Amino acid sequence: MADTPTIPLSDEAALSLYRKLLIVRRSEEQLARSYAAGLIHGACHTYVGEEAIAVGVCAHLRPDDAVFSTHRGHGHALAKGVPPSELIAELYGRATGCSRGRGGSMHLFAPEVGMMGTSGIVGPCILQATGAGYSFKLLKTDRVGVAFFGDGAVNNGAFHEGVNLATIWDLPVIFVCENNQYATEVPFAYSSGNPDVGNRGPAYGLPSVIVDGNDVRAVYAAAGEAVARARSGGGPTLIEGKTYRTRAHAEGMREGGYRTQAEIDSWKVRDPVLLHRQWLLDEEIAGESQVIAIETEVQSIIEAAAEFAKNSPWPDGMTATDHVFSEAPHA
Amino acid sequence: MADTPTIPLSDEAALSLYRKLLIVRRSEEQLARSYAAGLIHGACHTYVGEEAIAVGVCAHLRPDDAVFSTHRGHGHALAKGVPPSELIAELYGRATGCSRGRGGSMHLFAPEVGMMGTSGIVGPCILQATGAGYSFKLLKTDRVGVAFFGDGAVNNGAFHEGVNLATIWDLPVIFVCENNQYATEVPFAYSSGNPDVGNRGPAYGLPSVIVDGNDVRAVYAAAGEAVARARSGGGPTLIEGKTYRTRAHAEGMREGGYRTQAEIDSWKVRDPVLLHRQWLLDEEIAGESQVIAIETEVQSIIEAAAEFAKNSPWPDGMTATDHVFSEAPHA
Amino acid sequence: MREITFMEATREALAAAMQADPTIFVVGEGIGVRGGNFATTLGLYERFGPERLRDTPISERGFVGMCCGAAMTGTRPIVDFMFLDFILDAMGELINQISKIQYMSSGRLKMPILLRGCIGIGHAAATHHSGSYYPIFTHIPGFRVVVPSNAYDAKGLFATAIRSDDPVLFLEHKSLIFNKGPVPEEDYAIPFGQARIAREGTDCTVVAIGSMVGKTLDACGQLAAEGVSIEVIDPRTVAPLDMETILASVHKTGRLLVVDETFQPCGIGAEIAAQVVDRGFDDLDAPIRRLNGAHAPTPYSPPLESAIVPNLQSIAQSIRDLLAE
Amino acid sequence: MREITFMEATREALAAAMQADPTIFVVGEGIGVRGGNFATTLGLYERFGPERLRDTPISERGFVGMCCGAAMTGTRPIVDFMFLDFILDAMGELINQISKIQYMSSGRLKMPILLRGCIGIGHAAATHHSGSYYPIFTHIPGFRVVVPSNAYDAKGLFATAIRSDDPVLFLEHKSLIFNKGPVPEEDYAIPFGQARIAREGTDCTVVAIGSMVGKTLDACGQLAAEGVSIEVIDPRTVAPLDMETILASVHKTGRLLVVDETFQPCGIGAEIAAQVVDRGFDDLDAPIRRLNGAHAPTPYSPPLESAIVPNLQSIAQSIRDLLAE
Ligand SMILES: Cc1ncc(C[n+]2csc(CCOP(=O)(O)OP(=O)(O)O)c2C)c(N)n1
Ligand SMILES: Cc1ncc(C[n+]2csc(CCOP(=O)(O)OP(=O)(O)O)c2C)c(N)n1
Ligand SMILES: [Mg+2]
Ligand SMILES: [Mg+2]
Repeated sequence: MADTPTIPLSDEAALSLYRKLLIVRRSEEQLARSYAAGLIHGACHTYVGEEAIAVGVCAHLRPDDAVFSTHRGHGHALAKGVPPSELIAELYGRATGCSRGRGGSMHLFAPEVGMMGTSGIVGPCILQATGAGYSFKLLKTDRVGVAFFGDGAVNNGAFHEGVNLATIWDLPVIFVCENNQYATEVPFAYSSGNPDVGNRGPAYGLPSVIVDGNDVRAVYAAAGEAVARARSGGGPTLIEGKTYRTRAHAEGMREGGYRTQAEIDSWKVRDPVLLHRQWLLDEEIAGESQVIAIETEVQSIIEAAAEFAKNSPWPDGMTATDHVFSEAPHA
Repeated sequence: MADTPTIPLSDEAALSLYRKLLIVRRSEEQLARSYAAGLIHGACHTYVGEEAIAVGVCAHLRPDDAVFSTHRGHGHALAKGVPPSELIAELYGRATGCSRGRGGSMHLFAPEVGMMGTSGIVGPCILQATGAGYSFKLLKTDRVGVAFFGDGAVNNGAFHEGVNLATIWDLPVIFVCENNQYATEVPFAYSSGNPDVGNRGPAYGLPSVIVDGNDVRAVYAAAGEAVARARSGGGPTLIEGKTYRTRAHAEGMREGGYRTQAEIDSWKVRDPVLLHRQWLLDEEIAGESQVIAIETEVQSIIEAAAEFAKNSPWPDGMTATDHVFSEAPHA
Repeated sequence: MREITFMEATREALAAAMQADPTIFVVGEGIGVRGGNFATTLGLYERFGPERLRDTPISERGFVGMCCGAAMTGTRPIVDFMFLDFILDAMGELINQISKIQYMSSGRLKMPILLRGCIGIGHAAATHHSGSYYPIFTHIPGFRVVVPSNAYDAKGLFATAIRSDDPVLFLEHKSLIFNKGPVPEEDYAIPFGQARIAREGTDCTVVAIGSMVGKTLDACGQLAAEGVSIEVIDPRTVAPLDMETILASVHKTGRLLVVDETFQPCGIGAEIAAQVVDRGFDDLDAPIRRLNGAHAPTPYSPPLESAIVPNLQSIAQSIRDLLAE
Repeated sequence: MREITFMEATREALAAAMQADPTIFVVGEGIGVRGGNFATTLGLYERFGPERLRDTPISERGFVGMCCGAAMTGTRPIVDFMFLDFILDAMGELINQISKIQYMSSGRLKMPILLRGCIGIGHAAATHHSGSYYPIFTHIPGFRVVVPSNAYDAKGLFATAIRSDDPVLFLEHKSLIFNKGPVPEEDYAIPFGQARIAREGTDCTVVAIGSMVGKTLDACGQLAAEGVSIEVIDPRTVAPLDMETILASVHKTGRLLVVDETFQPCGIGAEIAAQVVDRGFDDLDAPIRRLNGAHAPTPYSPPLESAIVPNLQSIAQSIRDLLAE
């Protein structure tokens, strides 16, 4: 893996990363329990094991930056500022969900915090983030667009076309590939003739980097550089975070024998939340009690969020066809 | 440009290349005159200046190898063995054309000689050649699939997906990019963040090479290696031929100021037909009279072909909807 | 007769065809070792190996275009889309290439490609996993489009599909694929373009597509108690469409309703209505009605999702309304 | 009034809008310096520069998806496809994203994107440069679909299109774009969903789409000599479709023919016929007829090409046949 760039990380920021990591982790654990309890109606793709990437990248983003994501988008939404209550309510199908119940796990919209949407189709987020970059450049702002996508998207034409467009037009876009090594059960090593993503910059003419996606500080550093470059007119960056999902592709799915328990266990040892916790303690950024205080706080936020979701109203079937258009045709 | 691989070229083969180059050149010149005379009804994209690529590659192909091409496909069809008479008749819209008048310049089909089709849409030929490779591998033959495409196709998702699929499955496919530096009027240097194509092999994991596309021997050598590799189970190759089209994008089109006369002239000096002719003479592979004999022979072939086309019958309007399906629905 | 599921029925037909013809291969995501997200290929990898059950990257356009080239060169590809929604990234290859190659080559090339995928609204799959899109493939020339409603038909239509030299879309509704029904063990083929009269009746003709056949039959059961006799027609293939059977039924009943889950404008119901008001005008005793899913994307939440799909109640009510005309 | 071409009329509307609103930009191949293959943007690069007239690589899916993201984030993209055929590589972005974003975001995001391209059969353009495909976008929820028949309408409809916060397809038939007609210099907007009665008549209603309007009017001129009075309706937009005007006309004439160049099955004529046999059943004195282009790819050679498109003779004959019913 490439050198970790050095970007200063204050103690406060380091703690805030931990809090965000926990928000994502505890939300996912809650959703997994809710799924098992039958409270979630469709699919549920958790982000457990990959939290450092969303958290490390979004730490550099403002609410007016635009994030686009994919089917595994809970972590991106939370890291970008969607309250856990709205995420959980969405998966419960409630009117208070971030997509008002229209979306579920794969269609999370919260434009008010710059979460511009997740997609059940692999690929489009790469293009849409490029488009946000186009807007932000044309509007002469320093906002940036960010696409999060899996290794599976890399073999898709959307990757090729989007990365090229952003590069030739110098757009403020960060392409973040979360290489968890599998697209459902198909290994990246099988589906791509090139095992890396972050080495593809030269093929397109943009900076690219490979980072340890389970090390939130490494992600934070790489993303900090990329976001700074994009904000200052330096164009796009491609970041590959090597990581692993430690739960099933989607809740309720059989593992199917495509990966070994030993492989899963080896990655659990490198759990991004525990790694960062240990680092905070080792470096004496925080003491045990301070860390526990964060954990307790987050625990109660998630419990309240789940409670909120459960008590939220269902959407009204009469509204099912609202908002197909923004205007009546004769307007 | 990379080293020219060394593949033996017999005198006979060298002369045959010249004859083929001339067949393509004279056919194109005939078509340009026919266009001006109003005998061609739709578009007409000539290959003048790029002949060495089709000729150098197809010299290694058998009739049962499969070629797929694009809107600028006359040269590929001729080099693969479509008689000039059938090409010209096709552009004249006659029933004797290789596509029976259904196709015109952009839709040339002659499966009997392995010309599996040209396409008015940029991109698909890359995927279809990959599919031919899939068939040939599954059927355990040593046949190969070849895609010819322009630099414009390289920024398209079809390139990315097709090259990757052929690579991961080790398919017998040759991807031949004819980089004439423009997609209509949009320069490749503008539309791609990476000015080369033949350096992209490592991004995908297949061998790739850049050759002088105006030097038929260089193309012949590179293609010979690639075809041999493919036939023997060694998988695909990406070849970029640097070249230039010296006529307009399509007959009748204004140049539009996107390229200078000086640039065009500089490439005319490197005319692939003249370069090869000079080499034959310089190396004393043939004398002037032998070369002129070939030129005279080709000239009469093309004249006869144009005559044949002009005297050919029109297709019958009653057949306009035949062959949408291979079978009646109740079959 | 033994009962097996719709999906088992197609798998039986697929396995038999692959056994008989070594040029058939399947591509798709997770159709190899895993046996398909919907078990479409379960157990076949072990029998036929990785070249014939080929896991793919997420390159829908790429592998559809690849299969086009394969079909032109002597093999018989099957594309397993998992969810049909993913076909949209390959529309250029389908509409500009696959549907046109036979025509453009004046019949010198064949296009034996089978494209299959799970369709339809249900299970809170939301808008990227609920599409059907068969009216589009009916509109475009060059496709055969199969929408089976039960396990028996699925096996017989699959057998025809896999032998066809034309491109075929074989579409499997998510609410049907795990339904069981009687299916013979031996091989049989149901021709395209032959509707099935799912219920005979005299007061009104209802044409129902795919998943709507069962719901319509249920509604008719309810209406029978009200003394109403409905004829239910299951076209089985929407391209070709067996208009003769529909016209004959309307000739008898004088009334027509078309029930289809997919969008109404320029849909299958529109086509059927247009043909009946042309060729069966004198037989009509009442307006032709259509009952469709809402003209909107598919929402996730159950109360929203169920609000946009025809159900037993709305079908029964539409029939009552039509009979009152 | 001065006469300008259809294309000049849209360019006038485009230039005025770009002048007034700096968030509008155009992407496409050769729409910068060159001013567009069909002169759609001629002269605008000089006025508005490369960021607002952006030449693209041949990445249709890429730049359509990019424009989706742009439309969500404060700008108003226009995609100039040159030939509409190239849109097919972007169908996933259109059908799964662009048409659904407003809905999925519960109206919190807008989708002000205008997609334009040259359509239609003619000039021996052959099968990859002759597509129209508007029935597909009419079928799918979330699109406005504009098919102008003349220069005046083109300018006014373009003005509405460019102000719309919904995705709009603006489709320009290759046989119309260089036709001249009277066009006011000032800005004006024609609302979507308002048909134009192109000719008044009493014996029969003919709805004609796009390029078929002129041919139908010519046919009616010929038929007038036979003493036949035809009402010709130009819907101008096929989504939304102004059914009220069509129904009112059929109420008067009792007869309906729909003439459309695009494919018949599940096409615009099917939709109109289905709505009329539902809502205007009692007004109908005869079967509803459709006259369409052949259900086949578009061949190149002139005698083949002309055989597959409705023309003055076939339109006139269809009207005579319908009047004889
Ligand atoms: C275009 C498309 N094809 C197929 C799918 C089905 N699908 C959903 S998730 C997935 C795997 C995605 O893998 P990756 O991009 O690596 O993301 P991960 O799930 O590993 O986070 C697939 C194939 C899809 N959603 N979209
Ligand atoms: C998908 C698609 N988009 C646009 C076009 C229009 N078009 C025809 S040729 C061409 C340029 C092609 O450039 P290149 O691939 O470099 O081939 P060249 O013409 O230079 O041989 C374009 C844009 C097309 N045919 N297909
Ligand atoms: Mg993955
Ligand atoms: Mg070029």
